[in-house]
Amino acid sequence: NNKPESYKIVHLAPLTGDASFQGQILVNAAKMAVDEINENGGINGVPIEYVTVDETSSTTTGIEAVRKAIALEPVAVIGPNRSGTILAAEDLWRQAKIPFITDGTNADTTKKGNPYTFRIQIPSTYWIPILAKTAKEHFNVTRPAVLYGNNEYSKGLWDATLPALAEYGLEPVTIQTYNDGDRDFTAQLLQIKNTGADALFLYGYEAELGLILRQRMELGMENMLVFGERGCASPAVEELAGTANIEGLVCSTTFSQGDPDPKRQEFIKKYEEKFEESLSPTHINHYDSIYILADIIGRVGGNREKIREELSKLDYEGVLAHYQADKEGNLVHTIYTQIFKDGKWQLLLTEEYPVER
Amino acid sequence: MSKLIELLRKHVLLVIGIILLIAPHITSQYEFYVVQRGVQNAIHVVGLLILTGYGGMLSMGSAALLAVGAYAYGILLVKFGLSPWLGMILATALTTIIGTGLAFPSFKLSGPFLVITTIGFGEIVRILLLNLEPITGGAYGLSGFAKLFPNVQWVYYFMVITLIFVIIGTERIGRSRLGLALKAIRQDEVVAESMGIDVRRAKLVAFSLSAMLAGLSGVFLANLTGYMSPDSFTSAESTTYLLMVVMGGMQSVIGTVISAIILTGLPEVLRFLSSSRLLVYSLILLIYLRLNWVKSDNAFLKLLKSITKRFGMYTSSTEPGNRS
Amino acid sequence: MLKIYELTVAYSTVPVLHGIDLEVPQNKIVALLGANGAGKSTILKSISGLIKPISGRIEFCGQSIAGLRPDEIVKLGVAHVPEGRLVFPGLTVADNLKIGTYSRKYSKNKLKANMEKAYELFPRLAERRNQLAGTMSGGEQQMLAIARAIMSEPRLLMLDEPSLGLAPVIVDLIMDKIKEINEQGTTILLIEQNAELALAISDYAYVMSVGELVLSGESREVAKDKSMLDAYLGGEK
Amino acid sequence: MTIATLFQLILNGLAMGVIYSLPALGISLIWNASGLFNFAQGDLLTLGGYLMLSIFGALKIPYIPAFVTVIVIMGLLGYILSQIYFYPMLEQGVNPQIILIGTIALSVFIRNLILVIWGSTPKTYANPFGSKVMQIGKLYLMPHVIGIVIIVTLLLILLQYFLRGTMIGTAMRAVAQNQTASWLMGIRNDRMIALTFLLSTAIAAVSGVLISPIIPLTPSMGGIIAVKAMSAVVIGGLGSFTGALVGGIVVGVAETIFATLVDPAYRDVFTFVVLVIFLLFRPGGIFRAQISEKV
Amino acid sequence: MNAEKNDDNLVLKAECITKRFGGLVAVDKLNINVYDGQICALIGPNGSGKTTAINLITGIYNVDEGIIEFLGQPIQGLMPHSISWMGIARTFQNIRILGSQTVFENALLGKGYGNGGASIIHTVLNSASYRREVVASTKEVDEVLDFVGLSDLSNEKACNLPYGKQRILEIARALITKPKLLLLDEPAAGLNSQEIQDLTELVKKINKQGISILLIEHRMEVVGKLADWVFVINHGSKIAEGTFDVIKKNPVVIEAYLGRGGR
Ligand SMILES: Nc1ncnc2c1ncn2[C@@H]1O[C@H](COP(=O)(O)OP(=O)(O)OP(=O)(O)O)[C@@H](O)[C@H]1O
Ligand SMILES: Nc1ncnc2c1ncn2[C@@H]1O[C@H](COP(=O)(O)OP(=O)(O)OP(=O)(O)O)[C@@H](O)[C@H]1O
Ligand SMILES: [Mg+2]
Ligand SMILES: [Mg+2]
Repeated sequence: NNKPESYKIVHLAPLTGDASFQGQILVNAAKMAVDEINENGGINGVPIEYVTVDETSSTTTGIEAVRKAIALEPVAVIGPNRSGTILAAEDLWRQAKIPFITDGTNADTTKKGNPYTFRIQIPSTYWIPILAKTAKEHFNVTRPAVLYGNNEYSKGLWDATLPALAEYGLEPVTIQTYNDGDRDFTAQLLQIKNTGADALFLYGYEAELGLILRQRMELGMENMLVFGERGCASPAVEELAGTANIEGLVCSTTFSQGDPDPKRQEFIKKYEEKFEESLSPTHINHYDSIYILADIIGRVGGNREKIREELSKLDYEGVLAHYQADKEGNLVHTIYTQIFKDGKWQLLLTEEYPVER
Repeated sequence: MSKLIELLRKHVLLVIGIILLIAPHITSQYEFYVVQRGVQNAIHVVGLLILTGYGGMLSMGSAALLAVGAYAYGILLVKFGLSPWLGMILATALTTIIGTGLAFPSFKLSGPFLVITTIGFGEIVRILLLNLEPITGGAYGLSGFAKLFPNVQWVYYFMVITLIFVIIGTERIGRSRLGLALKAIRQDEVVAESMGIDVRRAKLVAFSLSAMLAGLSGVFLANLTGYMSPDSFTSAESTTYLLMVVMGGMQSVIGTVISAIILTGLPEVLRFLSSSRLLVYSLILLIYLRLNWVKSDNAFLKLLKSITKRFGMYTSSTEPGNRS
Repeated sequence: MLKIYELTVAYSTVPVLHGIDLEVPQNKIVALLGANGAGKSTILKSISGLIKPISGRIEFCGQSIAGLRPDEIVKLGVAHVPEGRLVFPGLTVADNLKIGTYSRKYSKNKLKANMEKAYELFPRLAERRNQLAGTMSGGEQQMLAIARAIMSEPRLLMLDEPSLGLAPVIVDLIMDKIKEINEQGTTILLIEQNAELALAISDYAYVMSVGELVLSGESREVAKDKSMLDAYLGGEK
Repeated sequence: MTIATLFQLILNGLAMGVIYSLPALGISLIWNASGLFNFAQGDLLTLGGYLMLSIFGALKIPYIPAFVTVIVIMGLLGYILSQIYFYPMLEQGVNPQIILIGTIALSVFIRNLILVIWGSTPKTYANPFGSKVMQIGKLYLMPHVIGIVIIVTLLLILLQYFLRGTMIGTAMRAVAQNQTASWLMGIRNDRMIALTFLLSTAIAAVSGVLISPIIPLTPSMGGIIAVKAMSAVVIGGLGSFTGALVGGIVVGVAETIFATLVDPAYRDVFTFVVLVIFLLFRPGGIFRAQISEKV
Repeated sequence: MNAEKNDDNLVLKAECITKRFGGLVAVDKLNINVYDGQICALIGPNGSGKTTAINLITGIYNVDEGIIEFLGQPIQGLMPHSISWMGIARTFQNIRILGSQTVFENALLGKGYGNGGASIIHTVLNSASYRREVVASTKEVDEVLDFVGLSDLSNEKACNLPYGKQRILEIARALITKPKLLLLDEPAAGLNSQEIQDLTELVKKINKQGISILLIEHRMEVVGKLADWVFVINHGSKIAEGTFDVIKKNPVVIEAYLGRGGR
């Protein structure tokens, strides 16, 4: 009888600046879930009021956005998604006592002991052992090479690489780096070619990944497998490299376009129809975030404290994956490994993340 | 009506002071934060006014100086365990020293050359902040330092009082021999030095004053956000600061303060535009520049000028206005 | 050739010329005298289209030119050596001269011939043809400004204080040259602070005072009117 | 390090350097012909690239007609910009600093316009020079490098001839220096400035079209290149077209060698330090711009 | 004013100064001496190096060779502002005033910056000593403006002044620096005869205050009335010197410079 008029969920995402294309995907995914729920009568008859706030691509202005989000007094917040903003706004959340579900990859985000922080993501370093394992066990790789960008994110992945390879008795034959903004990777690729490597572990951002994959083909290295992290599965990489040039690309992702599961294929179809663009397997998990929140709110109502509590002991079968909360507030989920073969992504294996509760 | 304007004019500082002092009580937490950022930006931009408005030296490195102030404060507190107040003083001093160094290229360069040099300086600082990770925290930034006052409002009041001092001081400098020297340098450096103006010294002082205010403002920024990362100090930010000076009329301290506060708030006001926000924002700036409201005899600036007249130190014994 | 009726001009709102009537007959030299700030340069600027008059008519060879753009007026054969010389500091002397013929679209040979004539007039310019105009001395720039105007062989040549900053020998030279050009068929409107000099070479003279014409006539007659001249131009010794 | 590696490095640097040279030429042109330093050149370049993306990449119009269309659209844009924005400001004698800042504001505007229209996902389209690496002895070279070197050199010769050798070019430079005087020479200042902008945005279009198959299009892509191009212009000598080309190559080669041999993280630091050294010890640049101030 | 000519009396001594621009020798082993209380004139054809000589003396350009001494002290190589502080002031051939500043502010410029005066701290705090300094220099500027006859235009924007007054303003600005030697570069150019007369009076009045003057001028009536001693240069070097009456009869000077007896 004292039902609220709506449940307000604020989505903080970078809508302007360099990261805005990711922001758009984040918003699309969440928006899709919200529309579905509202079309089906909302949460127990109460609609979701979905508000986006531009997190921008800079931290200081991002904080302003966070304050704006808090001022809107939502029941829960999706985002922020840039690790910098998450860390910067730490105290604000604690004070505001609003649960928020982010997508940031930095391992530290959930290590601050803030009970309101949740992350629908797996620490980036966890991908690498899986890649190493796939390389060894699936493809019998013997001479891996490594090429990574000189940035925080890629370096983090590189740090996890040596031990992961060592575990499977592999040792890189050469280690090459490049800088963000580099456009010509001939030198690095040729060095790799000269070592006779049979696989390349490649970490970086979309723009460079695309170029490297393309130049790899141009240099006649089509037989070399490339192992990458989920960024490699982004349609942007495919577009930049050209579809023909990403043959043989293997990557671990949070979602696989090649997953034959009908409910996931259904999701992909709906998404691509709605937004008229190919789905990016990264940054779409907020589709499930909304459903998770809707599910919880349906059970406990709009009380933030109760929502937080429910989130901290989450065990939920979503459309995209199966989610379980660990003790740090990571809503960890299934990991997929896929390969681009014969012009399309094909699922190789799925693996559950080991959850510490 | 004109009487009211006259009254406002006479006590403009008081009016601004009162508005700013009651601001925390009439705004929401979020709006208050924007006001705080406005005041903090104003302190910074008034420094830029001395350099760019008075002295005609365009700097696109001001965000980097802000970064130096903020980071120095944070690092001194986090890594060296200094007290906030000592941290503030040392951070400001350090920024002043580094900013003064920027004056040396200005001895030989002007116009676009100086702009490019300062862009370069800004980039260097940003890259260092990103890469000197053990000290600066790299891309993920620095946090966990104490504030000047435990209470945010107190920090704010302290900023407002600082701003008022800065306004009065800058206004006085503008009217002093230093201010005149800088204006002369802007218009004709040869004349300036021929008339006994130590051009290098004046430039050094201008750079160090503006760096000092940038440093101080950086300390306040650190206090406001409690966190900083290199992405907040790009040359795009410097552009915004430069535009604040330009829209304030390039000559008027009060104008600069008002424009700093308005331009800080404008993107927030435009937030409803979502991703086209910055498009509209830059369009407004373009139109403003095109209409040449900056030129000295527009009505708004005339008002500003008459407002600031009362700080004037050097005025001739002949009263203005008694000739036809 | 040039007739001005009731010319009124203002800078923003301050009127500086109040209904000037002036005539420059074909093939004559007309001198325009007057104290500083009387509005002499303003008349020239109105003729060449740099400022738009509020009212009044300016006729050049029977065609009304008030309100035309400067480039249109220049094409009709009006050349204006402005006060302050206004050479192009970053162009070489040769380029400055070349640009003087912009409105004429001369052939290469014609351009070259005119260039040689200019160099002959001021040998200093020939020595310095590749020097940037901005680094020339004050007087050298004045020579360049005059030469640049002559390059286009104008029908009406308007000179605003051509003797300013020139050595006495060069002043003599220029006055001779003005006469010579005039004899070759160019009409001349000359502003000079040095009244004596101007009256000596001109056929007609006008004397201005604060935006109005106060005296006009044949130069010989005007020169005789010592008291009037003294009153308007300041005590001649 | 072998000699071959060093040569390969130099070659890679050269490839990057000619990319900087393209917008550097545009900046030099505007500087020569209107006295403005255009901070928006990089973003105009980006815009050219995106237009090509839409016309060639999406509408599938053949390469050459698409290229021409982009040049025409961009030239028109330059014309409009000069007519409604820059010429009126120049004519009113607005403080040059304000106009300089105007170009900075314009750059912000274009960047956000692109963001709103095309989004920020990196985009690209096929490289017309083909993408088969060429091997010369032990060295590898992308074919587009040769293409761009040829086009840049052609542009340079054309601009050099146009600005120094023709009456219109001289007139353009004259307008940049004194508008009253140029009116008195019978020059239409408004047209000259429009022509200047038209040409420089057309050059931006050429740069954008040539660069965007190599460097993925993002809204801020041109801005990053422009900072390097500006450094190149200054190192080469502001106002000198040859300087723009050589400056671009110097920057490209120097930073590539530094990044590989020393530390890639500090590559841009190195570039700017080189710039400052140049500015302090040879402010005129390699092809020393003549300094015309006389007291 | 006639001064004794001995080395104690020497205000400015330029010995063998040379300045080259590329291949061009603008000033060529030039010697100039100005004695205390003198008005000297420097004349010569256009482009003979007069302005360049002044630029050398005031430190705008550095001499390539030669010595410049002011009151017995070498000044070559010093920065222009130091030379100004030592007591050499100048005006410019092309008027250079700050158009958007008032007449008063333009004159005040002559107070310089960095040569003593209140510190920033005093300025910002508006201390008593700073206020005293302001009052004193305001008075000083007002006095000089009064002296040159510009006091009623003191609050006018300098660009609104008529040409002749702008020239006077440049002189006022130079006077505020309290010079011992004043260098005037064509002060009469563009003035009408009335204004020239006023200017001549003003220069005499300045000279009477004990300020030596070096004057460049193409108007011979001015040189004739003012100069105690005239240097004639051509192609950067001196071709004659002496009193004007002697100089104007010198055939070399007539040939190179004066033409038809130089009105
Ligand atoms: N751009 C301007 N803006 C406002 N007033 C101006 C402008 N130019 C000239 N004036 C005013 O117009 C009047 C006439 O000026 P003009 O230059 O025509 O005089 P002039 O007779 O040529 O004097 P001079 O002998 O000094 O050259 C003067 O009072 C001057 O102050
Ligand atoms: N910066 C410079 N670069 C090249 N040449 C210069 C420079 N300054 C002066 N000159 C040349 O040096 C010579 C002397 O110039 P200066 O200005 O001293 O002449 P001036 O005697 O003052 O002449 P005027 O009477 O015409 O003013 C001139 O031929 C001039 O072209
Ligand atoms: Mg005049
Ligand atoms: Mg001279």
